[in-house]
Amino acid sequence: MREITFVEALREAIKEEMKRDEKIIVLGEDVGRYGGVYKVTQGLIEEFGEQRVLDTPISEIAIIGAAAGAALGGLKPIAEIMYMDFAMIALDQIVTQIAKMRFMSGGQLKIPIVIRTQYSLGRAHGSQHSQFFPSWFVNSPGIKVVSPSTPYDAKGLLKSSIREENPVLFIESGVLYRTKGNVPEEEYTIPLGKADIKKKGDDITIIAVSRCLNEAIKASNILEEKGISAEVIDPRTLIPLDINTILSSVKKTGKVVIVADDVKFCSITSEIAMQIIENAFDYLDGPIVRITSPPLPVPFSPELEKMYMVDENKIIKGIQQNFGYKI
Amino acid sequence: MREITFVEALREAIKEEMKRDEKIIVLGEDVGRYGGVYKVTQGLIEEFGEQRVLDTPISEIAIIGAAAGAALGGLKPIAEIMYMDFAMIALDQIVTQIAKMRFMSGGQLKIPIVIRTQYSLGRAHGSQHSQFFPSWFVNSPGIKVVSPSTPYDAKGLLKSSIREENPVLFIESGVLYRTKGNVPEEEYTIPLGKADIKKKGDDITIIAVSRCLNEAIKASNILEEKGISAEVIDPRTLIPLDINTILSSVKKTGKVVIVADDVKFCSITSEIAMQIIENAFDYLDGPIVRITSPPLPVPFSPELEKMYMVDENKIIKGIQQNFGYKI
Amino acid sequence: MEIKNIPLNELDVEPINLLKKMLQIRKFEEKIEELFLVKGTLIGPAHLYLGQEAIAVGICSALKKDDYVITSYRCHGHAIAKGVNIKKLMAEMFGKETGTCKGLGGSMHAAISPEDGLIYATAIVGSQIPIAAGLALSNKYLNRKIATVCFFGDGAVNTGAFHEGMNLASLWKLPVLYVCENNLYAEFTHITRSLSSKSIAERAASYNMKVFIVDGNDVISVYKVAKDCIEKIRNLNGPIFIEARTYRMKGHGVYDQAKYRDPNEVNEWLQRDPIRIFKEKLIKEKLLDEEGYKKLEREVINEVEDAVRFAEESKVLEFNELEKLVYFEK
Amino acid sequence: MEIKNIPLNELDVEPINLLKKMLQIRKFEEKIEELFLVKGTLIGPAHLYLGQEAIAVGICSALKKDDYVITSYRCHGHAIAKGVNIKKLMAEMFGKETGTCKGLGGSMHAAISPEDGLIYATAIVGSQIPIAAGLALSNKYLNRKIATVCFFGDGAVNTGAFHEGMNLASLWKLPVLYVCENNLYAEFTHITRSLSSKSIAERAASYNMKVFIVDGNDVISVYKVAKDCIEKIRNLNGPIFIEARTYRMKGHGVYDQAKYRDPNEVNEWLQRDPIRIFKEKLIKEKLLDEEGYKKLEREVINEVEDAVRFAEESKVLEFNELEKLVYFEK
Ligand SMILES: Cc1ncc(C[n+]2csc(CCOP(=O)(O)OP(=O)(O)O)c2C)c(N)n1
Ligand SMILES: Cc1ncc(C[n+]2csc(CCOP(=O)(O)OP(=O)(O)O)c2C)c(N)n1
Ligand SMILES: [Mg+2]
Ligand SMILES: [Mg+2]
Repeated sequence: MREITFVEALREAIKEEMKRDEKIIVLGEDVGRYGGVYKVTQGLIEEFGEQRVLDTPISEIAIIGAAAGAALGGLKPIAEIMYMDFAMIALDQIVTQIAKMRFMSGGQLKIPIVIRTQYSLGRAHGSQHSQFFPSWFVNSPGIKVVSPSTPYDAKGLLKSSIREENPVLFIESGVLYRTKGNVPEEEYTIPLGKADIKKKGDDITIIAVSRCLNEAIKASNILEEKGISAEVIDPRTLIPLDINTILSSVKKTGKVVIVADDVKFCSITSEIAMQIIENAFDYLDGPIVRITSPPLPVPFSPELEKMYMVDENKIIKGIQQNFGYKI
Repeated sequence: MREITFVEALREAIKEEMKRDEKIIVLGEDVGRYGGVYKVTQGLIEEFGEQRVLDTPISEIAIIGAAAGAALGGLKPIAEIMYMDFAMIALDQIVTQIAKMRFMSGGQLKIPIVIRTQYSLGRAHGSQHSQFFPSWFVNSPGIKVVSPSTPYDAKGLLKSSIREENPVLFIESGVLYRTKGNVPEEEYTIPLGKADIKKKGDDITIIAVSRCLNEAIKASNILEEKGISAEVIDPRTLIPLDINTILSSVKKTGKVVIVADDVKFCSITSEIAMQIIENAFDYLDGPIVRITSPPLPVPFSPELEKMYMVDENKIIKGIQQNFGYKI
Repeated sequence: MEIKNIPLNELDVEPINLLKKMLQIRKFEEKIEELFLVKGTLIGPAHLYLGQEAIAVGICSALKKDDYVITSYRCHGHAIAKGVNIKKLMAEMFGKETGTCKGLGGSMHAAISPEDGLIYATAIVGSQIPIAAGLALSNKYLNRKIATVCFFGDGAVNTGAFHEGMNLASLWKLPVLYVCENNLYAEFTHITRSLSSKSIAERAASYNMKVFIVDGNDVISVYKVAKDCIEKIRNLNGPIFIEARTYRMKGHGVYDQAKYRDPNEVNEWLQRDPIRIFKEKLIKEKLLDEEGYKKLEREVINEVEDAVRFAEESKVLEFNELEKLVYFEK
Repeated sequence: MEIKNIPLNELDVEPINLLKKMLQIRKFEEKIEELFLVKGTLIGPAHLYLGQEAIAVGICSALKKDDYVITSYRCHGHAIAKGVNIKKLMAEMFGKETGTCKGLGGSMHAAISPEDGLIYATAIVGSQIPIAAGLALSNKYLNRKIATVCFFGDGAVNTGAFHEGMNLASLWKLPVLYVCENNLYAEFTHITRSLSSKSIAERAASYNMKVFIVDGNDVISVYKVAKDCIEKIRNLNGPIFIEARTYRMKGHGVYDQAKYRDPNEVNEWLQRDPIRIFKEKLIKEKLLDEEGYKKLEREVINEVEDAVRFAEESKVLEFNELEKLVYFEK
């Protein structure tokens, strides 16, 4: 199968969908003429014109607000928020408006919006350009949350997100943009709400989100050498969360590590862990281990940032807790 | 001891501190001439003047931004965000600026700010005026988070928050404003980071946040009649979280219910639960039960809102899981 | 753009219908006030439109049914003016399943009724302004001759959302009519203590858009300006801004006694009750007599009473229906 | 306010010092560019100040050491102009513990150094604007004759934070000088595609504050306007706004080749290099000769080389020191 980058996969998804459905528009800062700071939207304006690919001022509130209005008016906007950090500027629009519109209108409104964004942890961008906080959005009923880790998933999930009739926050990882992966030429979609078992195993379940999936795979390879067979699961969508796939694995292995880039306190790992406790307590033969970012803002210094981040070694070290011996 | 309302307790705290320290200013929408929509700041402008009590336009970004600047310039601002929902408008300022300033300046900056806000769940305010989302802030290192449930705690904790040299988000519950409680005439403070055991017990630990504390007390009274002795703990501050007080209780009772008004998914209950799991797994003799709001925006209809909310009956019902029989 | 002074009987709308709409709002709001303050039936926040009726009626009478209206929490007037069923509106205040929003929105969101062109009503000050730009974008993109009207108050002008929305609407030449109802107060704060600009109109003009100032207590003036603006808006050629100057007869919310206002200011404005002014004009021009007015009033009062009965008799939605309303399911 | 045309030798500042400061910035930035693009030593985002030197130097030369400066990620120029130690600044680019921010801030926050009056530098466009209002509020409240200068770009003008901050500063008459460095581009977007207003100056004036437009490539013009404004600001009587018109010599960030710009536009502006212009003026007025310039240049280059060495030789902070820097502990 052909290999393409994460960015190319995203771009293909958008292009294919835009061809399929004239109601789709793209808006955001420098998404048009420049093609997006990370080139995800490159070529779109040439192909679909300025009517459908709109460069906005530096106005995150207006980007999301306009997307909301366009959706209420029957369009299907894909809005880009350049860095996840900037989503905070538009949080009223995302959480208090968009996510609640349908409910508080008694089901009258439909808000098909995709908000694409990326977090830059791992690229020496410092405290204000590296934040990853999916837990805030999953804590806000009314919006779905997607966080792919491979080009294949990115394409299939983005296509499904665009076809959704509900708001979707689509979180990309900047450091994954240039990673490559197999993506078929033929059209496909991946439904939201289906976790993926990236690697089969029997001794321990590793659940890893977004960028951390690759770290989990690396860790599982090391474990394999030591005779420990890890099952690696990517939830892929956080809302809806496919807890069943996770539970089946946990019931088999009895051991769990959850890995994600957010700060531990009230992170996505807290919730996944608790759902496991609530539904498979009796199957656990050790405490659930969470590997996350430490309780600090992200330091700029590339060396310190590296120490800050989750990696395979931290995962391995975490797992030792679970096995009770040095691996 | 004399009884005063929650609002009066807050007001006293602000007044006493303003008298003590000229660097304290208060700013927010209608906090001055009108005395605050919920009257917390009533009388301040008369006592301290327009220089120290500032009415702002409807500009949440500017309220927090100006508070940040004033703090950097050596003042100690107390900023009011009228409803917690509106904090989202200023989240960039709260989380990406204020909470990170000290860290990313390498420790050069000091940002003594108190952001007071309240959530109105329980007053038929609908989806956009009832949100409670402490988990977002505890997920953001650099800001402390306080959530008192009694007038006594409100006063003592607010005074400590004002004396803090760090940013503090001080979350009040609107439905508690008119509740009364004992508050001594003499000056006192309550340190941040100390949970309070509101009621001693042996059979089960109930941890309850803000408004839910009262519901937990009611539930514990019902349990008492049935011969079950519940220990009720109010964490009071969420960052720093006094997990030790909680763990000691859990180690004694072996059973835990955590109660809070936020939506369950990645809520404060997820994290408290996980910290218990991580630190006292072996002491638990049943799954931890979480009683929270359901995964819905808040409905306006007063009847539906009542069903939406945590109450003593839901707590009792939840506890049955833990005991495995109908109470 | 000059607004011509057309005689009443040459208007393309029945003056009596304008009066009736205004009366509907007036009586509806007075009933709401009673239900809150006297009967105690209703609870939660409610922001009355008393005194501002000429704006909603003047503007919405220039709209077609499928034109878009987006507004704030102070939305009952816009809903009625745009033609929502009063029973549904009342039921929403009661939180009943027969309400516009099945009782999930309440007063602050009661004006959501897309079948009436009432697209959205928000409780977050200013948040509708960029959303309105997006609605207009959809109309422009789809080449629909639909006008979007966005209502908001003087206080909203100070929000970041206002700024970003206005800039975008102007930059992209979006077909939206922004109507700022300047009632001089944002909650309890007079505009002079919140707005740095000399006027709202001047602030709006700085976004390089056409701006009109209109007497918001004169329904005919409002209607005429609106008519002209809407025509232009339908040609999809950029936003227009109207500052309609008016006054709240009552407090900010239904419980507010509004004692912070200067009694002279209040009295002066009460003299300018938009309904009385218009009624007297119609009587003077012999398009109405006292008896006709009384009859109209009774009619409207009955309508409101019916609505209350309807609301009272309606049921509250089943709680387990709620989970189906969070996400759209195919 | 009229800016008088004082002859160079009657200025209250040494013209040669202005030139030197500009050169320091120029050489610092050229070195940074080299370290990123040629040597590959540095990574992460960096936004060069090349071409805008006259603004930082003109403004900051009118400031005292304890006056406040708050700025954005494009902050190296402001830091140098305000007098930060170049070694510390360079070390910050390298992420070393000897950096202004101990290496935790990096390029985008390197201009945080309160001991030099450099209060804050933010990477979120526009967010410094309301914070600047707060700084000014503290000075006004404490009756300190300290001026606050807030730098930002043309793109920042479209943010909600700009609007809310400007309104508050004007309403409360806060002593802050807002300096918009209009370099015509926000990232890759020309100002005409993002600003609806006729000009930034006009937008600013709508907040009812004094506004000056100045040639941002002429250090003397900038200095003179700044001097007058700062004097006024110290009297604590309300904000002033300067739109300084300039151009980025290079791309938005250090990796950006800036191919989206019209070559004619680029050439035209390169003719107006603020350093060359000023150097020629000084030579013409016989305050400098070619040799003197060469000497100055060498001096500055050596200083920068020293700074690189210092940075290279410095250590990275210990990771376990980080947790102590999140909260202030008594
Ligand atoms: C962003 C935000 N801040 C504060 C509030 C609280 N609040 C509700 S209405 C209001 C005043 C709005 O005044 P204005 O825009 O003039 O509209 P009016 O109520 O006069 O119609 C305020 C401050 C809010 N709902 N949203
Ligand atoms: C709120 C926000 N949105 C987007 C960005 C990404 N971004 C960084 S710099 C920039 C352009 C800013 O342009 P301008 O204000 O003109 O300043 P300049 O870079 O020209 O100095 C953008 C869009 C950001 N940092 N913050
Ligand atoms: Mg108003
Ligand atoms: Mg620029």
